Amino acid sequence: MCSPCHKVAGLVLLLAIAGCEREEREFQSPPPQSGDAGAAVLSTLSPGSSAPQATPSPTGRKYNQNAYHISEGKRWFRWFNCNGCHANGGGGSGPALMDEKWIYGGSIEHIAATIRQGRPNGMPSFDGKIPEQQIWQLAAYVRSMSGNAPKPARPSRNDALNPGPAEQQRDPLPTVGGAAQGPR
Amino acid sequence: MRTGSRLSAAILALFLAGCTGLPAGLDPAGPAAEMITGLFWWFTAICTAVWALVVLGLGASLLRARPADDGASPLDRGSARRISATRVVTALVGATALVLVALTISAFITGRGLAQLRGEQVRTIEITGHQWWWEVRYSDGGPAETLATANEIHVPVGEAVRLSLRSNDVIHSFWIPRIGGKQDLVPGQVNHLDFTIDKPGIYRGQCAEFCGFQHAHMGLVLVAHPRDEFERWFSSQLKPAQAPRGAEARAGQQAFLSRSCVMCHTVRGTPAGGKIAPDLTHIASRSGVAANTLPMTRGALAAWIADPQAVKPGAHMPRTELDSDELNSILAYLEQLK
Amino acid sequence: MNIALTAAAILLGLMIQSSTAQESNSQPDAISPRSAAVQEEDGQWLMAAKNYASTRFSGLDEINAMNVKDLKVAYTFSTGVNRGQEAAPIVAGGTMYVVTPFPNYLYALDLTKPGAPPKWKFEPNPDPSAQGIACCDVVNRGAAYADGRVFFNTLDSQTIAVDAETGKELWRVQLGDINKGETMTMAPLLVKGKVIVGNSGGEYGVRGWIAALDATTGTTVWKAFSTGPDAEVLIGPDFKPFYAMDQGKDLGVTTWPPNAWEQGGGNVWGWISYDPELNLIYYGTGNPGPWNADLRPGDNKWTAGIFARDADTGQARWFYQWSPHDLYDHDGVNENILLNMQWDGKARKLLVRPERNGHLYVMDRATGEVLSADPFHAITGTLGVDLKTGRLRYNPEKEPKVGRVVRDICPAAPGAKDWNPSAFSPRTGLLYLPHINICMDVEATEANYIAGTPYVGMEVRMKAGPGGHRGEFSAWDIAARKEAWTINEKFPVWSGALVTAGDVVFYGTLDGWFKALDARSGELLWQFKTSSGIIGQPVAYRGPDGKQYVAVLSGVGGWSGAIVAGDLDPRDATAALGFVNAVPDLKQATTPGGTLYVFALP
Amino acid sequence: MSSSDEGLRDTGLDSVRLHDWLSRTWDHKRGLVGWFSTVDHKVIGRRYIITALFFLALGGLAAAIMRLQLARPENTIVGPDLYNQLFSMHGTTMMFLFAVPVMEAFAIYLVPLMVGTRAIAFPRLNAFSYYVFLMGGLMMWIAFAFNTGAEAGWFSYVPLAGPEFSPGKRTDFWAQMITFTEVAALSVAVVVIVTVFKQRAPGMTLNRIPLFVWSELVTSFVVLFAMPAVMMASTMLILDRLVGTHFFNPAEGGDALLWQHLFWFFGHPEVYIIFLPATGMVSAILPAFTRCPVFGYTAIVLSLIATGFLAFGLWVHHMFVAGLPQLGSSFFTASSMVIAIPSGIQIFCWIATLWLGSPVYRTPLLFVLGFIVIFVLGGLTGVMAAAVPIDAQIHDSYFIVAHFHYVLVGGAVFPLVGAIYYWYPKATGRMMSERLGRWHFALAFITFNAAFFPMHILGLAGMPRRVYTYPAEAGWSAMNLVVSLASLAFAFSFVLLAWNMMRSLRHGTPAGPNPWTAGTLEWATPSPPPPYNFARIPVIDNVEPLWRGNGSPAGEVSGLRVDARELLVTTLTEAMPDLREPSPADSIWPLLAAVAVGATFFGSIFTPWAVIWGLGPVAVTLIGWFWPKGAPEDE
Repeated sequence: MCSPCHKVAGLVLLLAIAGCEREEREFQSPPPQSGDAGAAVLSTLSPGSSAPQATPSPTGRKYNQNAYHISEGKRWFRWFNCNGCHANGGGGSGPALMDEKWIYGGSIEHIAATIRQGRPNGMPSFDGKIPEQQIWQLAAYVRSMSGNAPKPARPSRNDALNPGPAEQQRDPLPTVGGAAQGPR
Repeated sequence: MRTGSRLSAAILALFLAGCTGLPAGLDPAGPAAEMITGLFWWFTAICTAVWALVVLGLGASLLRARPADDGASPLDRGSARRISATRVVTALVGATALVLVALTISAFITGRGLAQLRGEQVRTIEITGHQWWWEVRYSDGGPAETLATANEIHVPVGEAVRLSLRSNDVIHSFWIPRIGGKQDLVPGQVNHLDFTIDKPGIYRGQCAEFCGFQHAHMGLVLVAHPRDEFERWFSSQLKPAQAPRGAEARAGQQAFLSRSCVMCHTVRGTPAGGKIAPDLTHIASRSGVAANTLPMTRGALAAWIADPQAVKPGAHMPRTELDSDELNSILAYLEQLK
Repeated sequence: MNIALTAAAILLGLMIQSSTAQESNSQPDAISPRSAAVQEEDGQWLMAAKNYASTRFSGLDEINAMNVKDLKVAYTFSTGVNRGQEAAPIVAGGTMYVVTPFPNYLYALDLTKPGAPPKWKFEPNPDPSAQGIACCDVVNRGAAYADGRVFFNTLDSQTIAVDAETGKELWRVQLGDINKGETMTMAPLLVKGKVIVGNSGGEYGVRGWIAALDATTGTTVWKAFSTGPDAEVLIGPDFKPFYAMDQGKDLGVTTWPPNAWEQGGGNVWGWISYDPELNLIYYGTGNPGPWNADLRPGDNKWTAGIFARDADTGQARWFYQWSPHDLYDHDGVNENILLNMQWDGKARKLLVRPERNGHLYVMDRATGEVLSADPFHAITGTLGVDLKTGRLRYNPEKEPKVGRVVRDICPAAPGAKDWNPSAFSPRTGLLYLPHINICMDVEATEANYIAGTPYVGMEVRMKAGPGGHRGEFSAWDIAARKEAWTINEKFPVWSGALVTAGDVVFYGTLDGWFKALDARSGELLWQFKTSSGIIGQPVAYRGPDGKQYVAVLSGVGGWSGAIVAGDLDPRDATAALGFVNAVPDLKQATTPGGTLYVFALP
Repeated sequence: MSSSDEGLRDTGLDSVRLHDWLSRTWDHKRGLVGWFSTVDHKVIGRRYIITALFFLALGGLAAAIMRLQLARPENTIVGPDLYNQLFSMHGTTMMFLFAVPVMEAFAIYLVPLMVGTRAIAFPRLNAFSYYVFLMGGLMMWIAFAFNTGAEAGWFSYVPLAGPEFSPGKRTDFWAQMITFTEVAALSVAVVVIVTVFKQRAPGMTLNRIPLFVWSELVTSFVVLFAMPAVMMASTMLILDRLVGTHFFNPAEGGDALLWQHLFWFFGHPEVYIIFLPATGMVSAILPAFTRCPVFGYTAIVLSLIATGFLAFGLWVHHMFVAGLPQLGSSFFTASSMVIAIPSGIQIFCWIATLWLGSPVYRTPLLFVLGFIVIFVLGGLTGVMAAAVPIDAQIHDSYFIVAHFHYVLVGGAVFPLVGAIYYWYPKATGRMMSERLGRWHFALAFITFNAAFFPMHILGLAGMPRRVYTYPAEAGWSAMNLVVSLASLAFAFSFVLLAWNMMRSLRHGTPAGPNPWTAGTLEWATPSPPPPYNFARIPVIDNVEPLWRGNGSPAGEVSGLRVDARELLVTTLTEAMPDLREPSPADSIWPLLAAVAVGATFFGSIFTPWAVIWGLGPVAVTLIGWFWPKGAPEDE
């Protein structure tokens, strides 16, 4: 076959795989593996000439791509009262999550760590209260709030009071703060 | 009409009873269900008769003796009989219309009868559908007599009950075949279902409108008590949860309050006040767990808590990483929540 | 009758204009805060409300309507904390005490020296985690001074006494648990050797209480909860509420679903007044929790109401509920101004309350009877108060519903007026009211109680009220029961008011203007742009040099300024419980700050 | 009208030269481009039918897996996620990708033949509709293969199908598939209506139109009025999901029941869109096998029209338990009862036809007889469901599953299978195996009833629809096992059909033009029909024109051009020759336009901007489609 055909076929295959990953409904997470947490480095500064390496984890990637996980995260975000402080992303007593600023890092690993460990200025630790899979789902959703998830996987509006454009309609914002990782 | 329907009902009932007993939908437990069942049998009788007549007619027209082919053009075939056929068909159409009118009127009469069953003195119970469980709220009395429970409705026998049905997420449908018809729970509106139960007993039902992954496991139990028994049940349910007795149960309460349980569930009298999942204040007094997917036994409870996603894949209860001591102590605690 | 009264008031006003307020002492039936034990004007500002009657009236008249236009900055002081500055500076002797938002630094500024340099700084080091459970910015509403001691609360629920001279800690007590969401933001009140404090946390399902601590040791003398059994609410035989709706046994339990009172709110985070003659303290209780009223059928006693309690024992004398079964987060914690004046031809001990729901209540403070409840702002959420039963009548069309957005509820959750206190001048008979002209769309939602996390159950989206302006500042003629004048403000007025014997009213705006108005006409006489939005409480004092000073903290924040203080995102209409949507342009108008401004005539 | 003296007319041509000329003019070109360019209604119709049958197989496969899962309580062959997708795909496929298209496909193939014309009206639109349909169906199944299948049922009730509860793109694919199939269906409806109204053979007055054509005509009108409702609904759903509108968000003033109203305003007529052509098939098969014209032609036509109208007055009976006012429900009870009357009239007329004629028991007739037995039962359970109190009990239970399978399988699939046996010789020139056919019928009839009758009882016993499993304690296990076994056997009966069709293509006995000695015009031309359908347009004087003494129509029209595609247009009621009208030549543009439209639809699953981007390609292809070529068809 001609090479454009190969390219098209490759593209279709890629799209298809993306579709599969995006649409999987994974009810039960496999047990956590080493490296799941990724290297959630909080600083971009490291003595010497090289910046600290923030390594993405396969778990983070999986959750970040998956519409179901993100949508479940959106549910937990409401159910576990995250919205009480962070509203629908605009913030309140907690910081806004839909903007580009990340005090404790904006990668999914950072966010998961923040939920798990809490942070000193008011973010409670949910370790032991929220199971690991839900923490990842929450983290994936939080990332989608600033547009940092594949658009087809990002949630649309809820059947509720309309707080503004839904995650799906937001333009992806760069991640500023912490050991920032680009959107992926 | 009455006797006819009774007769056919009896025949069909006998036929059905042969294997499993009467289907729940045809075994009424109250006047509303009785009226529906009566109408059902009446319709069934008429429709069975009509069907039988049509099939007989069909058979007869196929089997009737025919003269040998006279070689005439098919266009002229049977022209001699057409006039009589026209008469017969016209008569049959007329009869059909009459039957339909009769059925329509009887449906209206039953509908009106059902509407008139609504007494003035009714006990209202609020049912809220959730994916995938039923929230049950009694709020007829004063605020302090407001009672929240889940997946199990208790009513006194012989008392008119009105359910206020709403949904918290998607459309569900409330259906307990033996108490009468179903009614949808539609987000954004409040629907009502009225019934009275004549016989004490336990009546099972489940969600009838497709509502997602665990639509199949959204079970519901209705328990009808004699009045005084109901009052006893009600006042015991109003009490806050019992304090844990014994070291294991106390450890269980601690585990309950410090692990995921506390994020969603309420145990009144403790700091656990989660409202997005069933109220567990008196869970041990209920007959099922996981929206009546499993019976209320220690084993079933353990299976459910240890791995909810194995029992109800897609349900919102997550698996919590509990060690066996924690699990056992939580079980011990929950079992005391009578 | 009203005309006669007004005439009398004006006449009296003219009479006392030539003298200072001290002279109204001799007019027992005149409009006067006297009976509520206002000390003679000593030039100090010992408590946030100036006096027990909470008039925020300064008897100083050096700065008056004629010369206020010449007002200049005397000195400024940076608090070092760029969050919402809601506190009133306290002036005692030659020292000014300023308490900042979290981390709740307490500064003593030496007024005897030029530029008022700091004398000492006290750092209470509250738990930083407490910032996460403060619903509406990490504010503090001020300290209180008595007998050489300064008292204040910290965000993580401690009450601390500090030696006023040395800045050394005398005692501190932990009164609440941040893991339940409990914080303290209110300004304490010193009554007969007791520090009276209360907690915050109505958005976290925290059960409200008020406590009296021994001023010398910090031990609790009495503590009264706002919900629960009578014994815990300190309701005893002396309890004689005026209206039938507040009478009964254990209403703090029976007007709630079982156990719901345990997370029922009713926090005491606002103002306390004190009447020495009756020996009663008056304070309001906050909103019931959660906001979603469907989850708490019943009247939800004793939230969103006002208690009169014996100052010594804490025993309740009477109670009146502004908002039985509150629907709109209308905390009942606003200031209670205690006045003695003619009402219906009789001299009465009154309590005047501009309430969040937009009604200005005049009550008999001895009995708890509501004498009038007049709307002072546009209202759609309620239909007035039934004076026979005392009940607020809700507008059924505006009742929040689960799963349905109910639109245009006015006033919105912060009310027509929030905690930011009004001021009353006995010289004009007018009450000076900061307004919030904001309406809201709400949808009640499920509320999940998880201790230490918000427990609200309401999606809220606020917006400008009728007229499109979001704030007003008005003067209300109490005797005539009508508005004297009003001026519109672009942003909600979230600062307190101050009125002086010079017939000048001071207040600040969210975009940072500090304004002086003619107390009689409302004419703008002077204004000064400070470095940040003003949500603090202006005070006036006489300096050691004998001059009159006016001081105010500038530093935007609080609920109204959360968008700036917390750097919130206006794309989300529900940010900061919906307030951000009403002030999406505030980020362009001001930036965070934390500076004390003190003004004087040159 | 083309000028009268141009071109070569058929007047003087002998039949051989006539055939040559007409073949040259009407046949499509060889090769891939020719294959994709053809606008021959028989080719398009054939493709349509095969595609629809392919989707039937897929839908049936989904059903078979579902029944395997339900064979035992708490079975774990498929989980809830896959099960939900399977039953959604099953319902959607059967309704949107099989039943409606196959009924239209028969119209596309047969209507021009039955009314005696050379081509269907707007043949390019017709070809376009097929490609759009094909793309929509393939898109949905390919999406399913990639775990993006519909998951909220064929009815996709909001909020379950709404943005909050159906994350990802699954429901968007479903909703856009609706758009595809509806565009296709609407195109076909227009094509059929115009063909029937303006292209009938001279003499085919309104009361001589074959009943099958009548039924397709009425169906097309129902399509025209019903489909826009669901297109609107699915567009609103996509907007809610993609753009964040609030049509179905009760919180912001939308309404969840609005979806149900719009859906069932289409959804109920949908049943008649499927059922009416099936009755037409019955009315076509019966005379051929009873050797007797259908009894009560006028009554049947009026019944068809009445059904078409009444179909729009029933939708609320799908919502009796949704909490609507009782008075409204009563009205819809009455209308649901009334619609039984026209159906009853048709049944009685058919039985009278059987009575009057002398039945010849060939496979098509067997299926028609089976149809009567099954459909009457399904219709009567429908009457039961029309009563609000009874519906409250049986709604959303397996009783309803039984009911509509009796109606749709009994009422539409049985006649359809009969029709396949009946018209297969016409389309292929060969007979299907009668022996296999009889086996097929016996197996299908028995297993169908064994599979679906117990469902009535399951429903009464409290088994709700759309459950992926059920507890053992419920007491439904034995009957479910019976149902599962029988339905697998029923599925196997279709394997027999497929085998018979494929085998007969090669090995069937040659059929000749009129193997059944039937009376309608499609049998007047060779099997399979030539590209031009009729060498000379027949003139008729009878509803069964081939049953005149000599077995041929009453006359022939002459004077049509043979060197260009030309049709005879007749008057609406009397079918008097009116004008000669050119018919468009083959063109690749319908395919390209369909691709452009399909890409637009597909793109708009992901971004609303696709509608804007898509305008360009769609405009280009439409310009290509309508570009004047200086040929007669341009006029």
